[in-house]
Amino acid sequence: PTAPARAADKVTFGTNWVAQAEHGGFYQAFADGTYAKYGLNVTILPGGPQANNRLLLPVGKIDFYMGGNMLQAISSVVEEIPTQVVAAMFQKDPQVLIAHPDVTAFEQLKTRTLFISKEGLASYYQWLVDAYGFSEDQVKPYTFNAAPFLVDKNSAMQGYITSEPYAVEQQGGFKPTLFLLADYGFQTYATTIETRNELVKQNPDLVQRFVDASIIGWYNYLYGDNAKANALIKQDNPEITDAMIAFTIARMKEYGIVDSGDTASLGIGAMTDARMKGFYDTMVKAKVLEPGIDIAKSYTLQFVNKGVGKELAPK
Amino acid sequence: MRVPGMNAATLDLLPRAEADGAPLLRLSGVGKRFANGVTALEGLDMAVREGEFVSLLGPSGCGKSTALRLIAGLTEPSEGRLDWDEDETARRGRERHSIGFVFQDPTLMPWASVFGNVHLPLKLAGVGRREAEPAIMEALELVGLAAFRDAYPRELSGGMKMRVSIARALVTKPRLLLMDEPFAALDEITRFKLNNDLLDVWRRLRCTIVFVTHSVFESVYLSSRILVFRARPGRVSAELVIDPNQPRDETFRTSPEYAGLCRETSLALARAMDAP
Amino acid sequence: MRVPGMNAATLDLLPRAEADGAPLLRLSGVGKRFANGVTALEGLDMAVREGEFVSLLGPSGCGKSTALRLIAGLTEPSEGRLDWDEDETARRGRERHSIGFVFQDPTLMPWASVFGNVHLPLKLAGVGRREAEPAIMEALELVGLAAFRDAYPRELSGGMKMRVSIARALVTKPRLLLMDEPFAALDEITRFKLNNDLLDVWRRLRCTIVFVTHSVFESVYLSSRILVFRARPGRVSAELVIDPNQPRDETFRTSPEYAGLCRETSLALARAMDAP
Amino acid sequence: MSTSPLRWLLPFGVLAALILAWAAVVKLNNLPPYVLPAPGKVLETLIEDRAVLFASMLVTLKTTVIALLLAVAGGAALALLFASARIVEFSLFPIAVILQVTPVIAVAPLMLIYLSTDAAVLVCAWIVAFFPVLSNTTLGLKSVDPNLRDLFRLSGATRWQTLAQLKLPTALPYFLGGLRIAGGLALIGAVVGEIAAGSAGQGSGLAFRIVESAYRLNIPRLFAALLLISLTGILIYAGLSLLSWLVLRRWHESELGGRA
Amino acid sequence: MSTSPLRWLLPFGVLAALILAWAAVVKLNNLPPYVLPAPGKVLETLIEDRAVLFASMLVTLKTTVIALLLAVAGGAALALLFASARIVEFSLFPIAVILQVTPVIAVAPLMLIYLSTDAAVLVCAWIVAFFPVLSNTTLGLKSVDPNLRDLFRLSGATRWQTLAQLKLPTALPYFLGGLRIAGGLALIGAVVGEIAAGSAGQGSGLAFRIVESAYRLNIPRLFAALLLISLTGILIYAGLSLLSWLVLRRWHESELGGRA
Ligand SMILES: Nc1ncnc2c1ncn2[C@@H]1O[C@H](COP(=O)(O)OP(=O)(O)OP(=O)(O)O)[C@@H](O)[C@H]1O
Ligand SMILES: Nc1ncnc2c1ncn2[C@@H]1O[C@H](COP(=O)(O)OP(=O)(O)OP(=O)(O)O)[C@@H](O)[C@H]1O
Ligand SMILES: [Mg+2]
Ligand SMILES: [Mg+2]
Repeated sequence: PTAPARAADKVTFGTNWVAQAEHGGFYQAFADGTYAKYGLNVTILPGGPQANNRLLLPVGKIDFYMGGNMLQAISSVVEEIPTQVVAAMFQKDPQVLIAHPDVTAFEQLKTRTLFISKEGLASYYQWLVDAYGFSEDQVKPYTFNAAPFLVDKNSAMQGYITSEPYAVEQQGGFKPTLFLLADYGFQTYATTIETRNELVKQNPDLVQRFVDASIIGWYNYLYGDNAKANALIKQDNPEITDAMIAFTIARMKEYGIVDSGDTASLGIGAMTDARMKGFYDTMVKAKVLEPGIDIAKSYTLQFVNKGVGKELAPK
Repeated sequence: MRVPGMNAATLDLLPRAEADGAPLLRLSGVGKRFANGVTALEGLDMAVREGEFVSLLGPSGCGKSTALRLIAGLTEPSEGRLDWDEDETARRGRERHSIGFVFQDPTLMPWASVFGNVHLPLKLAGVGRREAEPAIMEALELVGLAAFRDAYPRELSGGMKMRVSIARALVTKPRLLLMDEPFAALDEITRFKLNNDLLDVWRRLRCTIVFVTHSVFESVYLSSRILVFRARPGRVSAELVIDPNQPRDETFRTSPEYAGLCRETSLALARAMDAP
Repeated sequence: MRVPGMNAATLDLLPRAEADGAPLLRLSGVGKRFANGVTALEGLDMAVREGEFVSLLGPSGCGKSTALRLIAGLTEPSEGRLDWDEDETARRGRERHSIGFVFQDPTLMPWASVFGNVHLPLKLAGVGRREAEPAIMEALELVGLAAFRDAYPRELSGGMKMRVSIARALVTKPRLLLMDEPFAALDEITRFKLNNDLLDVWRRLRCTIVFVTHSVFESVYLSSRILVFRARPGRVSAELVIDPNQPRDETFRTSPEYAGLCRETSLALARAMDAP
Repeated sequence: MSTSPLRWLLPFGVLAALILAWAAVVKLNNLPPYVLPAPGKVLETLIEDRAVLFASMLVTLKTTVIALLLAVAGGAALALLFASARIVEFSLFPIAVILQVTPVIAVAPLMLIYLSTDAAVLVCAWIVAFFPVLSNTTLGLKSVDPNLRDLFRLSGATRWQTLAQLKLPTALPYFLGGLRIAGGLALIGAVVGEIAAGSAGQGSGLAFRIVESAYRLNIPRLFAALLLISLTGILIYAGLSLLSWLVLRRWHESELGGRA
Repeated sequence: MSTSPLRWLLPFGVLAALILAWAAVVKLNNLPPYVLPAPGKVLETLIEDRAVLFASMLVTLKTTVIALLLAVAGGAALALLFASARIVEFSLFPIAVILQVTPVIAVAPLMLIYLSTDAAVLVCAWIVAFFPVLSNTTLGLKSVDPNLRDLFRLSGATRWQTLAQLKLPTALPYFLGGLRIAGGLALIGAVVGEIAAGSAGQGSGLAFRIVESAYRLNIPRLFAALLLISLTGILIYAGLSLLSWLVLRRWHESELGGRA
């Protein structure tokens, strides 16, 4: 497309955690000038240990927010918060249960101590209770530190498949057994792009440009030259190492976190009504969500499923 | 010039006729009951006239300090009233430091030096350190503590602390001096000297002094009038008047009149002790 | 029985011959310098004999309280030595309460009632409230404060606080009583009464008393020996001995011997004031 | 203490004014509930969810009270130890300071390895609350009237007697001051401890309700939980102030007010 | 203050003993570094990552110092306000208590809506630190010697003079005690504030290093950060104690030690 004549639109994108490879696509679009090409002057605002940036979206301090999974998006409908999901970068939630190598079957986890965060307990764990008969009694708090899990051989813990297993492998010196919840029926999208309803209505073009550029960023991050993006990530978060980044990217590819299923036909960012409904029904059954919520308000398919950037994927 | 002219009279329980001028302040039927039920004063009638040196004498715990605090306005009577001369009230509005108070305890600020403690009332009136220094040093000189100007209260002996307190009360040259046993902790020689110094101050400043003491001798030597309080609940049980023009010096102290007055006062005190 | 037998002597600067028994304690060449450089005592030589009533007299700030604190072991001499009789040291090991101390300030515990304050030394010796009550009430009776047993220190007058402090020192019937101006805040009549009561206690208990006072009269009336201190740096500048068998009563107080002794003491004090 | 009704009404008046101001701010700026819910809405939520919230409050309150008791015991005991000799104080105070400044959130996982969840929460709350008691009591124990100390020495008081009958009463006003600070801190400590190391799900304290409400963006409920915490804090403070008044009213200036 | 070298050596001795014990525990139980790293390893990490860690420490220290200064100003100012009249104290103290017990972690996201990140962190640290100053200063202001108060009244002292020259000096030992408590709390407050509201990534404080290290299981580095926090805490405490000694040594019992 021809370069737009007008000045680039200033937008702020808030992530939900410190800079890491899980945000790679966005950094890629920033680093390689894709956002600029789409007439956007993007500021990436990394989140902190607490999901702080969330409330900044409805009050207009940021324009786009990297949502965790669909549960929170649906909660927004319940709480009448005027935001919605406009794209889903992860087809699978990277949420994983990490167990010691002696565990081979998902069912075995029911007898283990599980380190689960409070947020996890309020969300997917309720589904585990309902669908697999897990119990709250076996839970101990997960504080984003794997040491208790490593010490207690009879335990498992939550994590992101792209992150925690790395630390466990490095420090524990063993390859843990991983159970990706998505593969066991927790079929939410993750790492979504959320924005205000008002923006969707008044400036759909801006939203479209941001979504498209981000999707292209993700294709390039996964399949192209991601050196500049990684440098940027490391600059924002000096703690991160090349090995960690490599680990994350490998896991995202291996498990098809970003690019799998519907993306083959619809492109990265894909969402479908069917999957949304299926997820909602499961959550209602698990009593994580109440019945009767108009989930259609929580997302829109207006900006995705257009196959943008598909040509960047390896054949 | 020695004048024997002494004009003493014991007017038991009778307030003295007020021929010689309106009183500076007058307590009428004053009573003071504390929260714990103790009645310190009951039916106290007394007046203080301008330029007088009045001593209060009475058994321990009879309410002398309480009476002094009432006069100073530090506590309110539970009964009766306290009236000030109108001129005085007006003047009070204009001047600060109209009252100097020597508490029964030294009541020094532990965080300030001797100099700082004596400076306090002047400082509160806005007189700076430099400006106040001559007056402060004069007061310290008077009580013999000039050498200790930089010492802190905890480094002083009991009598020295009390002397700082006296210096502090004198430094502002107040028009009314209320002193609660100021010399009790002092040796006799220092005490005699300070007695004379106080009389000197009284005469020079023409101020009014209300003075609590336990020493009959001191009260006779110093005062122009002595009020003897009876035991709790306190009130005036006897009054003695001494000619204020009588020069006070060693000759007076050894005179038979002095001895007679002392005996009389002692007797009044003894009678006050077992008043009903 | 009135005996004129009085055995007064002014032995300026000379320690008295010790014919009548080994001293209970002896200070030899004692000096005390404080951290701020003030020398309170210098070359103090004095002894206290068993069963004596010694008064210390001297100008304000000359080191009397410091000497008392040295004797009590509350502070260490910077120079010289303090020796106790060997028997006494042994006895001290067995008994508690061998020393009763009346501080110059009342030094009461603000959180305890009058009863509780007087109870303290007994309580520290393990005597319970019930058991100690008769002794406590006797001591309070003595100082005339039985009616105030449940009052708190802040509810007392200055003299009353001091009397509580005296009762506390007496309640254990100590063998050595150190008193720092105990009666300074009391009216003369209460003071006379307590003087007599103290003498009574002294005779009954056969205890030793070291007594700081500013009253020449009081020192002469009470003591068997008077030590006059000179001004800072303090040391003994005069010693007066009074026959302990002389009965102390109103007749003694009005006797010419008494007047003579007082005059002599006053003179010694005056000389001590401007000692070099 | 004056018994004028004003004395008791005014604090409520001020609180009421504050709540009205809050309501006005919400109304005038047309703030949505997820930014700042109106007080009415918070109250509504509180009443609606009372079963869950009060149950959680009891859990947190229990932790707070136990932590406070332990903080009092620990802080006072350490203060006594420190008071025994200047050198002990000097040697051990750095360790107490280290304990005080250790961020509970950082060490919670370590505690979870060796302690049960409840114990870990308690330790967190304790760490936060003990220091004011320790520090103030130490200060109090050192502020003994030197004359009274001499008196005790002369009366042949044992170390223990001097402690119990002289140093402790002297330290009492300071200790009670420290206690009033520790009361609130024990409560925050309990909440932080719950966040850092606490169990979640059913039967858990207010912290979980807060995290859960935040996760679900149910801000009115978050405020209802905060309201309960504030109420608990005020109750604890009022209780400790009353205790202080009962203990000191007969003798300490701070509770006597001006003399008549 | 005794100048014996023991006085200065012993605390270090105790700390050394503690570190040795720590090393022994690690060695004997063969603890892996992710549970409890050996002190040597922590030191190694500290030296290795000094650039990052010290930069972070400076950030945290800056927040702490500013928060402490604001806590002192705010706490003391409130205390003065409260001291002006019993009724003011009674009306406003509940609000101060509410502030004290509000869990910073819960309200930080709300603060971020209206405040910049740095300001939000500061407010968090301030909230945690101001209460001890307020509470202790209030107690001190109320502990004035009644006789001295009378003296000031008689001397016609204005409200302001009584405050500046009587109440403040009386409150000083209490205030300094509160300050010593607040020093450590400001540090924890800064850390908690950073966790709750802080920016992450470059140029951020020690809290972020801790969270990030924990997440990455780089526990030696976490301990190195904790060590720096402890050191900072001890330094702050020592500084405040020194201040206290300098100010009070000439007259207050607590800094005089026993009299000779
Ligand atoms: N704050 C108080 N609360 C209760 N009672 C008090 C208070 N202050 C004084 N009293 C009582 O009032 C009485 C008179 O006290 P006051 O101090 O006036 O006596 P005083 O004549 O000065 O005695 P002294 O010569 O011993 O100083 C005493 O019995 C005392 O117990
Ligand atoms: N803690 C101290 N630090 C420094 N100097 C002190 C200390 N205590 C006392 N002094 C000084 O020692 C000297 C003697 O004090 P001491 O209290 O023994 O006097 P005293 O004879 O009892 O006087 P008074 O009759 O006034 O009570 C005084 O000059 C005093 O300034
Ligand atoms: Mg009095
Ligand atoms: Mg003395």
